[in-house]
Amino acid sequence: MFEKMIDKSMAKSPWIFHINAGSCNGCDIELVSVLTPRYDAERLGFRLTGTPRQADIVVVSGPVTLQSRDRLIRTLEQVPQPRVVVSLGSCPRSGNVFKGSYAIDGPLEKWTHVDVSVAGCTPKPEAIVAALAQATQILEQKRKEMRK
Amino acid sequence: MNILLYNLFYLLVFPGLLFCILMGVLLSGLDRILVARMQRRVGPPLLQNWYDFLKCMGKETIIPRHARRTVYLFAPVVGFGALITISLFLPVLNGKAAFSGNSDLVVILYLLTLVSVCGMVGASASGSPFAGVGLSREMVAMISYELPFVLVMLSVSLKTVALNPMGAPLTFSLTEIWNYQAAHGPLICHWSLIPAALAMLFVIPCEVGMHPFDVAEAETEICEGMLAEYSGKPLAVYKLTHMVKMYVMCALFYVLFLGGLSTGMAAVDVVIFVLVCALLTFLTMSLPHAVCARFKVEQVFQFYWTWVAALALVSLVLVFFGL
Amino acid sequence: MNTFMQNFPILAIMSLFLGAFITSLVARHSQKAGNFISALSVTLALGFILALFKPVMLDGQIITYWLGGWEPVAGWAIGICLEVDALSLFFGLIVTVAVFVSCLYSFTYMNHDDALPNYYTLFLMLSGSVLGLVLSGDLFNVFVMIEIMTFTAVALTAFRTSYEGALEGAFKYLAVGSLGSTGVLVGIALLYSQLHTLNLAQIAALMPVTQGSSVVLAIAFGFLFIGFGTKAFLFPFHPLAADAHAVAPASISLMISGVLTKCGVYGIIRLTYILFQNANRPVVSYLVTGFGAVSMFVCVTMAFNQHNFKRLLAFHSISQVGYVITVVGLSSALGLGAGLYHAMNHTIFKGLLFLTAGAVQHQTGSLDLDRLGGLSKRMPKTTALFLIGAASISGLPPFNGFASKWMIYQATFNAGLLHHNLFYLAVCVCALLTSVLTLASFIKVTQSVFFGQLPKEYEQVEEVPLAMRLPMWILAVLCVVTGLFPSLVQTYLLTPAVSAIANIPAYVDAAMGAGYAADRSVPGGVIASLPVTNTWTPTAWLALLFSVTCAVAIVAILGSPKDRQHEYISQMGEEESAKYDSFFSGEQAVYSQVGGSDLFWGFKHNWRKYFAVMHNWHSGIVNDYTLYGVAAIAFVLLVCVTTL
Amino acid sequence: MLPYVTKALSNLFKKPSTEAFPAGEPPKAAPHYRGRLHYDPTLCINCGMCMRVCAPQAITREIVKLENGDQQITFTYDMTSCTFCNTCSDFCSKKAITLTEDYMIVGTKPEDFLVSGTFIKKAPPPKPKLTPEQIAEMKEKAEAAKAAKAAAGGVAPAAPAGEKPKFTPEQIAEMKAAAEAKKAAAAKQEG
Repeated sequence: MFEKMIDKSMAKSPWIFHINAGSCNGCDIELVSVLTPRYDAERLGFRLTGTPRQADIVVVSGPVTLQSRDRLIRTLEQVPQPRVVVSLGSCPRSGNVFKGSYAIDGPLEKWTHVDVSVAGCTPKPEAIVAALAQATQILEQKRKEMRK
Repeated sequence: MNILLYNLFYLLVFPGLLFCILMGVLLSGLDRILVARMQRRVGPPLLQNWYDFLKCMGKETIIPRHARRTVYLFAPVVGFGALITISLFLPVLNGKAAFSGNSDLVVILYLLTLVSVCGMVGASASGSPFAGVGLSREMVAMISYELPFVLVMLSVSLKTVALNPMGAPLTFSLTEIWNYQAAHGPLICHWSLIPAALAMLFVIPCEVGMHPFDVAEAETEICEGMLAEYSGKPLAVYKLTHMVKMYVMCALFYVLFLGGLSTGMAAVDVVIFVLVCALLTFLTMSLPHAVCARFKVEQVFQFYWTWVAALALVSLVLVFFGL
Repeated sequence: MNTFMQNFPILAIMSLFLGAFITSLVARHSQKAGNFISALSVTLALGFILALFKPVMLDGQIITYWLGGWEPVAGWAIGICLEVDALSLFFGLIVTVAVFVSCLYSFTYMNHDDALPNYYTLFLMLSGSVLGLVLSGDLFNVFVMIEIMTFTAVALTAFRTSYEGALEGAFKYLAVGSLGSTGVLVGIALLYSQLHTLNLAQIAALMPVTQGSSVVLAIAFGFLFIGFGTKAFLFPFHPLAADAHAVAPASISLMISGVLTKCGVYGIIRLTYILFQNANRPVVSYLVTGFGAVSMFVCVTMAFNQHNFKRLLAFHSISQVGYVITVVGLSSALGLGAGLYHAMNHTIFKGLLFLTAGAVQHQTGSLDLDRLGGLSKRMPKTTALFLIGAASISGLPPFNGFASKWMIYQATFNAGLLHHNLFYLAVCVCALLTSVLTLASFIKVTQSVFFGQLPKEYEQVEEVPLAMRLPMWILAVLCVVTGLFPSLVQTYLLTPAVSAIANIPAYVDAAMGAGYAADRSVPGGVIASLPVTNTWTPTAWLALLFSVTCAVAIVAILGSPKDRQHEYISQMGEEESAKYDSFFSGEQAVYSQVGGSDLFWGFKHNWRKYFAVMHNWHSGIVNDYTLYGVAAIAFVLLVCVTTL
Repeated sequence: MLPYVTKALSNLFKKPSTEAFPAGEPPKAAPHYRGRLHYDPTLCINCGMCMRVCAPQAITREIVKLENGDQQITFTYDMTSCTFCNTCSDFCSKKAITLTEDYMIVGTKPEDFLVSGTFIKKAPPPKPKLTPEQIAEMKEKAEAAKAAKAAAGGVAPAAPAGEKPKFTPEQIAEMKAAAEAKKAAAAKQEG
């Protein structure tokens, strides 16, 4: 019963850790605006944490630059299971306008499995909320798989 | 046998473990909703913190390379145990505490310290540099609120003892304080203690580590500070400790300044108690959270050692001169 | 009276002194034999003192021994006397236990040093002199013992001459310490000129307590007070202790902080409660309490600034002695009980802490808080011991520091209440604050020495051998036991000691013959006698704490089914995965090392002016320190002459 | 401090200003919002201009030759690569590309982010085959036309390839005069 309760609350309290892998700050600002009164992701239980150890959902923004690559990989490894990786904006999936630059070592798919993506440059907060909501479903599923 | 059962009941149900957790979850949920409403948000569901706790229980617990396993895992648990023990000393219902002695206040003071110290030792054992910064801030915050807290404590004891002289041995007893209030009305109605009550209201959020004073757990500056390396079950216990601490501090204020009230019906008393706790949560935690930005650690220290300590000192001096 | 028992005090002292001489003869040829002799003599001393426990503590006897059988004739005591009442025995117990532990520890701890025969000789002489001091019934003997104690302590401080500052520390101790010794000598001379006797009991009997005292006696009191205060390293003398502790071997630091300072405390109690019987006069009370409170607070703030493990402990040592002196000055049974209790606890936990510091130094060769770190990985048992000691000194329940500190708060609060005095209330606040500050600086040590990250150079450090851990465990167990059963301590140690202080006629009669006190109408005592009730009972809620902790532990750790636990708690295995690195914003683990010795800048920033003053004040120049000492003597004399 | 407190307290009794989104339909985007791209293959003429102007190179074109000679042309627009700058739409002469107001571009697979359209470019109708007589006839006709032209123009017959045309001295003098006049006019303008 306890385990079932945990399963259910997995989707109800997803904590987000945000990694900026060389983003232009546009997506980062939109992610913060998700927590503002207008969009209020906290009513779904979202919370921004400051450390990967407490995160359930890792949100990555930015094309993966050479400078940030190692740090990104290291930080992603430090997130406990079950975890979901969300790519925010166009950059992490493709490199966007930075595609082909010598300073880019993307896309994010090369380094980790991306569960949910939200495209846009930058995405609208509603789209981010929708993506995060989708991520919570995946989180719950992963937890159930982990239990089996 | 009966005594054992009673003790187990005290320990596990009321006013111990279950009641504490229930109140902690409710109050912290209420706090989050109230803050959200003051910011014109909808806010999370009332049981959000309970979900958080459960979720953390289900996560993987990573023990970092630099951590000392035993201390890392057991420090939060010991801290939580100490917190539950405090609740057993609080005579929240009819002046009867599950366990009472002649030194309640000092014991409570030190148990609260123990709770914080367990957090700090755990953070220290996790080996993270952020945790190191966090624990240093927590310690400075503790030094900050300790002075006003001690002054409040002394003025309350002085007030309750001063009017029945030669009852001296029971100076720091909460039961005594309750009985005094039952006879003379709640202490908050005595004007000489109003500054102390105000000071205590300021002490509560810092003791709990609520928003404007949560220098130790600043998410954005120092990556959750003391909890930087914590994940999974120990983190869940820390979160639970945080919730229960809100309840314990509210209940402590209730006992110190609003005690002695009793309608004779236990159920009504409990309802009144819960309502008072909710009000205190709103006043001391939600309102500053919604209104203030986080202080710097020097500012916290300055604020508590000047304004709040001055308030408490005024009370102490007034009480000392028999007012 | 049991005549056989009467020989035990002198046997205890002589076993130590004889041991010293035999060791110096034997150890030149065989160090093992020397060690054996030292161990034998400290064990014998401990045995003799323990044997006195029953008659003195339980039956309330006072044992006197006249050297050479020179008993008092016609009401005048000329011979040298040992007089063991419960107070003396209380301190005797503290001393012998500390000596025993220190000696055990030395065997392994000192094995890298040369000139060991000298070490054990000096060590045993130090022990013997301290024991002689607390058991002595004769004021001049007290002075002789103080001198032996000071000089052996100085020699032992400088024992490791290779350390930077060893000779300097020893020289400071010698110079300023002799100021205190001189004070005692002058005080004794003045006292002798007035009362024509050196026997403690007779002085107590002849002291004109009720009919106003002379100026000379007031000056004598002032000199004696400051002399004993120097031995306890009270406020203006505290830099000495810091310098001495930082360079002395850890076993000697234990002796200096646990035993030598207790001599000062013992002297002040004897002085104010029995010899001059003026502890209940407000001036003396303010003087003693004031000095105690200032030492308590100044030293704890000074400890914030230290970067050396043992220097930090040294400042705390004086801070804790400040607690003891503070409550001793309250002249109440509760205060005295609290003071004695804390004195005992201080020896136990501070001894433990010094020994752990010594263990760290022994294994790593460093005491620098900036360089050490993460030793809990390599020395887990020492860490556990240190945590017990740190929790005790910070007054965390359920260890012994809490029990005695609780009594201290109670005593100061009650004093403020009964005398309706704001000063005592301020002292109470000060004591509570000091406790928090103590905690803060031990958090700092915990973080910067034992937790945090292990520097590369200490990766091969090993745990100290069992022979060094055993003495530490003895003290750690004492920490827990005296904390868990304060009522037993109360009944068997504190109450007898306090009632011995409260009953001066008995003390006088034991030495001078029955009826001597009554003839000279010696007053009963400065404090209302007994009992020192009002202990707190920790066992009940300790059981609660324990059960709650167990319950939560079960929920937390075993909440998930057992067979899948490894999936939930993951610990580093063989693989070098970044998963188990500290999170440092994604940087590599090697960059995440942060020094911890300056942890509390938030606090220190606000107090920067105070710390600047203190920094200038502790100049490290022996002339300055002597000047402070002289100023303190002048101040005390002024107070004594004008008001007593 | 006080204004903040009063504001917070008054907010307590107001309705939250949060939109209901995850519960109901997503709200409409602002006018002229540039969201998911819409491509209408029926309008496209395969000019490739959009590909040329796309900075992040989000557009790919795939041309498959069918058996009947037609080309099946597929334009694929990758939304995870797009910066939504609207340049492709601006440059599209046939207005085949428009950026819609649909901003909900969320998915778990790469396919969720692709917008593509396919059209078939018809090959031109096959030319009829000529008989040798017809060719000869056409040649004759062309030559006849040339001759007629030369006779009408009175111009010297075209010089053989590779040689410069020869001008008469009068023609050269005329051209020189014209060039000088041009120069003088330019100098006047500058002056």
